[in-house]
Amino acid sequence: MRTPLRPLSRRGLLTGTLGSAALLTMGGSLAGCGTNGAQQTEAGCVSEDLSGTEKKLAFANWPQYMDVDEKDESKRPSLDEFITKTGIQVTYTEDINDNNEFFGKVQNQLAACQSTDRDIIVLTDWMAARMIRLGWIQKLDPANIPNVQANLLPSLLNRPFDTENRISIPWQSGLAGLAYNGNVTKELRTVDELLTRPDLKGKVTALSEMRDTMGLLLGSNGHDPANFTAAQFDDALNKLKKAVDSGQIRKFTGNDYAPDLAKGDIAACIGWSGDVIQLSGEDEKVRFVAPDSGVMLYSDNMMVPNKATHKSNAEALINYYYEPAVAAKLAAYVNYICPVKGAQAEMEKIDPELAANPLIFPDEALLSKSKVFMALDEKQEREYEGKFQQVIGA
Amino acid sequence: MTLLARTGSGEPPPSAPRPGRHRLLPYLLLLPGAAWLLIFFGVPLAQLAAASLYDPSGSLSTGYAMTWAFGNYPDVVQAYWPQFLRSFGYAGLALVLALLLGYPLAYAIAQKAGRWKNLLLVCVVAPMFTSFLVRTLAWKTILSDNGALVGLLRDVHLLAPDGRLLATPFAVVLGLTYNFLPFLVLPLYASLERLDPRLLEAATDLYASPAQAFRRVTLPLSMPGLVAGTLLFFIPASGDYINAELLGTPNEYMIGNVIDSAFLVRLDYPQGAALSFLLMAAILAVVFGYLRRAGTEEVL
Amino acid sequence: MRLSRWLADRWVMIVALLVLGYLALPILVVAALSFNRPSSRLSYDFNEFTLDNWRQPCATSDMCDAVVRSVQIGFLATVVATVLGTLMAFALVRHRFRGRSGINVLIFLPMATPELVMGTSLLALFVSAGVPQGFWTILIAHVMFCVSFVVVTVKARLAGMDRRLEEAAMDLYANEWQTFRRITLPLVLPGIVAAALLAFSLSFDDFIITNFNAGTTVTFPMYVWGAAQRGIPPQVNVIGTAMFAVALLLVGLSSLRGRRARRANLLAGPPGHLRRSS
Amino acid sequence: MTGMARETPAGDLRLANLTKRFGVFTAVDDLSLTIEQGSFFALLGASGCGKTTTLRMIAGLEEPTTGQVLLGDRDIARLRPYKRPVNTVFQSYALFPHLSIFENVAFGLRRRGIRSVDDEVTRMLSLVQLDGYGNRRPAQLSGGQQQRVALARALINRPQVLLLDEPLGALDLKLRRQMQIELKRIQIEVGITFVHVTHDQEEAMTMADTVAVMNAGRIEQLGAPADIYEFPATAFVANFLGQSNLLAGEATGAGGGDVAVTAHGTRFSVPAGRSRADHGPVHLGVRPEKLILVGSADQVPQGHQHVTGVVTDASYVGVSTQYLLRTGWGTEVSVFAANSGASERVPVGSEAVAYWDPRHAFLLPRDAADTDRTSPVLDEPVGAPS
Repeated sequence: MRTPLRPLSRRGLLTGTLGSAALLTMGGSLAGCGTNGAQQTEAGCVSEDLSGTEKKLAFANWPQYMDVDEKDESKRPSLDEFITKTGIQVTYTEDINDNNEFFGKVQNQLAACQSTDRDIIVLTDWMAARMIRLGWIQKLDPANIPNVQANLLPSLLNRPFDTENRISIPWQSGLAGLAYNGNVTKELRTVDELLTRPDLKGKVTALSEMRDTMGLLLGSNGHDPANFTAAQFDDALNKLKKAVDSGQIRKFTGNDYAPDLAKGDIAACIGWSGDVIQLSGEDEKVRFVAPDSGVMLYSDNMMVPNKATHKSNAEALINYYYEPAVAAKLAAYVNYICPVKGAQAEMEKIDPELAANPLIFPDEALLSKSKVFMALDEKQEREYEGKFQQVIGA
Repeated sequence: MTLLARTGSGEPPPSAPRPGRHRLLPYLLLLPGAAWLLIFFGVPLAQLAAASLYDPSGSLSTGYAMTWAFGNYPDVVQAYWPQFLRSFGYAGLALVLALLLGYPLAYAIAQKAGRWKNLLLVCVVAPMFTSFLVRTLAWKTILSDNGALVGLLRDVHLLAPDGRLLATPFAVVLGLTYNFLPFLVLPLYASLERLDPRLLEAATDLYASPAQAFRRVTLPLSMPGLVAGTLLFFIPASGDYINAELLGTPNEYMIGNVIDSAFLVRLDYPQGAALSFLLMAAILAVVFGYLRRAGTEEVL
Repeated sequence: MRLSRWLADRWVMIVALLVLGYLALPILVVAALSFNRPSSRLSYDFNEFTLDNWRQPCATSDMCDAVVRSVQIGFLATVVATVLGTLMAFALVRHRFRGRSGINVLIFLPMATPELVMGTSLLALFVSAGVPQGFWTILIAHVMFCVSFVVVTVKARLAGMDRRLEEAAMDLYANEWQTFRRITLPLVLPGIVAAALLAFSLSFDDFIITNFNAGTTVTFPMYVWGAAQRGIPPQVNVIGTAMFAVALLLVGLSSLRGRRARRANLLAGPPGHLRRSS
Repeated sequence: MTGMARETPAGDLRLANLTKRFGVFTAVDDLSLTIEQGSFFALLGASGCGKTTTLRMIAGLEEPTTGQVLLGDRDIARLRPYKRPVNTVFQSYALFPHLSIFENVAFGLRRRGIRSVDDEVTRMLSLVQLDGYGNRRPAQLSGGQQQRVALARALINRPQVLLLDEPLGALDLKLRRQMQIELKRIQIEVGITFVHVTHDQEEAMTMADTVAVMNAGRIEQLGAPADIYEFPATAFVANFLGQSNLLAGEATGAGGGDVAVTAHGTRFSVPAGRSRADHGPVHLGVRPEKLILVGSADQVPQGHQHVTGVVTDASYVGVSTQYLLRTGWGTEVSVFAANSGASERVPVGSEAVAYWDPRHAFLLPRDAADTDRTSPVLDEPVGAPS
């Protein structure tokens, strides 16, 4: 064997590693003073609004969360109409796949009071609450969003993290409840059934969103997800842990449970109403269940982050999507709960069947069952999230 | 030995670099690449090293103070040793599988394929051009509970009627094996290709059975490729989390999943950083130990 | 008896073909699904044969933009990483110098570092330096993680090269530059091409590091990841299949073209080989 | 290519106090020699003796630790290889695998900026009898053909010195002979200085005008092949170049034109002109083919000297029969008897006497610890008449 050189020998690796360790220590000592807090204040991080001169808007949203033309999937009718109407050029990107992941992407900029290059971002309640708490979100001018003030569903008004309804405006809402595939299992009514029924063993998934999964479990224990104690949380968590350890729960998922549910690889799950409605459209044996112990109501909210330079343009868009006719058009495509009053009437004109669907326009009975998860402060969030993550395996 | 080789007429030595003339040249050649790695890999890593010693009670909104909290390390070991063990266990298991599959493949391509050699080699490389995610999602389809494969296995009673492949340790190990197999095969192939088949004939001539010929001749001669391939397989496999996430259940989660969650979900940066460094240290330790056992000085 | 003899002679080849089948299986599924008209957005089951996806691969908004962007980034990252990595490989194989083991570790470590760690820590660097994320930060990151693999691949080829050929060239009145241009480069080229292919596939396929440093830019793997959350459009399978076919074609062509050269290269040592990690 | 007067002969190649060290190892030790312009010079030695290193220093592929390489009056020791009017035929040929035969041969001309190379290359290919092979690749040629390409590639540049580094080593016997003759022919035709490095003594003797035998970085002996063979300077040379029977003895002084030697209790004498020592420990050397085997001491002619022993081995090798004769003191002496039909074959086990003419013997100084040396019978009797 000819070895004309020793590219990297064991000894070389060792000395090199020690050398690099020394280098790292040096580099580390440069960063040795720690980091500053990420907290921003309105006074400390002032954003400029260039909407007057720039007819532009960067809108970051989740995939498939915007209506598209059935014939030409590159067209987005409601958004195109806004562009035509206002002359504001909208750059629409579908780059939010996960609240945590997106937070990871933008947190460094926002903590340093730098631009994220996005004027509107759409995030779920708890993440919205966290960002608002950190002072990373701009306040909107109520005068510029009259439709919101007029048409926002009453159950979504004055939520604890945005008491004035001028920081985070719901884009779509949804319910987290139970779902099952009637082709492979019999009817499912309660959370306890999901977690214990032997025929479902290994065919159950739950959501990796702590608030949705834990909210349903708290409810099933008779506790209020909107107001619970640490002990109650631990109770619910123990229940979950048992189901994980016994192999009842196969997986914790994001949206990716939907294809598996449709196929029957999983028989039942904790899932979101919007997905399940879509699946029901294909196969009516796939059903969404709102257990009597309660369902979790959540919203994905439009927000204008700090240093976004087109706040007025953003307000124009938000206001536009709170026109009932526009909201109906959007809801007809995405099938989540429409947060806009009066959209149901508009929907009658588009698709009466959808207008009658309580999972898009929930009735009083369903709304009375729905809960919003308790607002957590940073310490609680970290504690509960840490415990939850430990149970779900990471 | 090397001195003899230098002057032996059989093996003219490479000409020694001329002192003076080229003293600066290697540094000039290295400069752009090394600077790139130092700035965009070394510096961030140094910052991360610092972060692993931050006060664990800090938080995002208040910031983290540097308290040289070496205790972060034992803390994460205590909390996550099962995932560490699992990572190396699965990666090791996948490695064994990959060796069983990859060695014959590399050997066949190198020694038996004749004019089909290039085509077969392309077949090993080409899957890497299709997105990692697309391929792993395809495995989900293949292993699905209602898929043909599971149906077949149930019919021949290799699986219980309610047995499954997806969301089991089997699926995770299979996914790891699949995704990193080319990294093992390619260096191994390069080594085996240089193997002179006459050596095997000589061995059989000297009363070695095929198995002995393999053990005494083929295996030792393919050692450099085997070592390189093993490392290139094992290192990324033990840090992987996508396979566990897509093909496993929480009970199969590996240390990569924990790091992922520490950084993205729990926002516990000191822990995340400490875990990352432990993982790297563990990998380096495994590499050292392995090299010692393999008795080779060459790494890559 | 005869069968067992036949098996004994060919079992290695048979096992190899089975393993190749294992490697190809998911690609076959992807290819099949690219001809599928799914029953719904959320279903991956084969429903109905159609050519629509191939006729209109870009029907899904943004996907093709993402593919084009990924190809651009892949191309640029490949060029830069290949140049930097090749230079480093030359320095490491051809020169003795102080600090060698440090450089080796600098090259080795990125391959041993979890991608997530590289992604987050690099992002922190960009942010603290005030660099806006996007196309260029992705490019920087891709070059960073590709360089090591280029170095390793080119090094293998270079180490296997017969130095006497270069001496012969020098003996025949070629100065250093001419020797490099006429002898060294053509002989190392297969290794460099292999490294470039590897770099491209690494760059094109990267999701984790890219995701952190992308800003609002979306690459193809990011698109797939996002789409996977809400139902993958069948066109994704078209792109996956097409990439596979292109790779097959590209490598096939180059091996056809290189067949003559490869025969000639027998004297020059073993062909370069690929090494990769993700 | 400034300063390279290729057409005018530069003069003799002189190595002056050339030394090359690799770390603590000295490969070439204070070597000085002169190679006449236009001569065929062979550097002979075993593997590792420093001959290749010497060649590489002349070519410019290795820089001397100290010393000079002079071509005429010019010291070229520190010139880059491509600035020297010196070309090399490498042991491995080092043909460029990615270039055609034509381009391989044209390589040097092109590097020197010569545009029209076609005629020259064609002429050169025909000189080495490879007409029509221009479009092939090196790997498509046989070993002998590759060797000739390597030769053509170097010769086409009309170097002042052509270095040959064991160029025939890889060839089979027949081809080697053929190439030896061809090389010699070409050398006479082009008239440039050839420096040939080899470990094959026969090759060196067949081809070279002058042979230098190298050992451990030094030259042991230098001269015309016949001179060296007939009267080696050291025991090493005596055994490296052909075979010798060396009997350990004590020289007891010169007298009457002869040196008297006592070995194993027997007195011998060697002409003073063939003695390199006349006192102290010596080796008395006789080449096996100079020994004649007879049945008894009576048959030893007047004025010849002899040893007695038992034949332990007889190998018939065609042109000759090689005997081993175990002497009374246990040493085996090698004897080659030409199969001319003039003498009868001696059976193994019989007693016999080997005699020689003292004028064919030679006397070499010996380390006191050294004992008898007899080369083993080789498969290929080098030095035997063929």
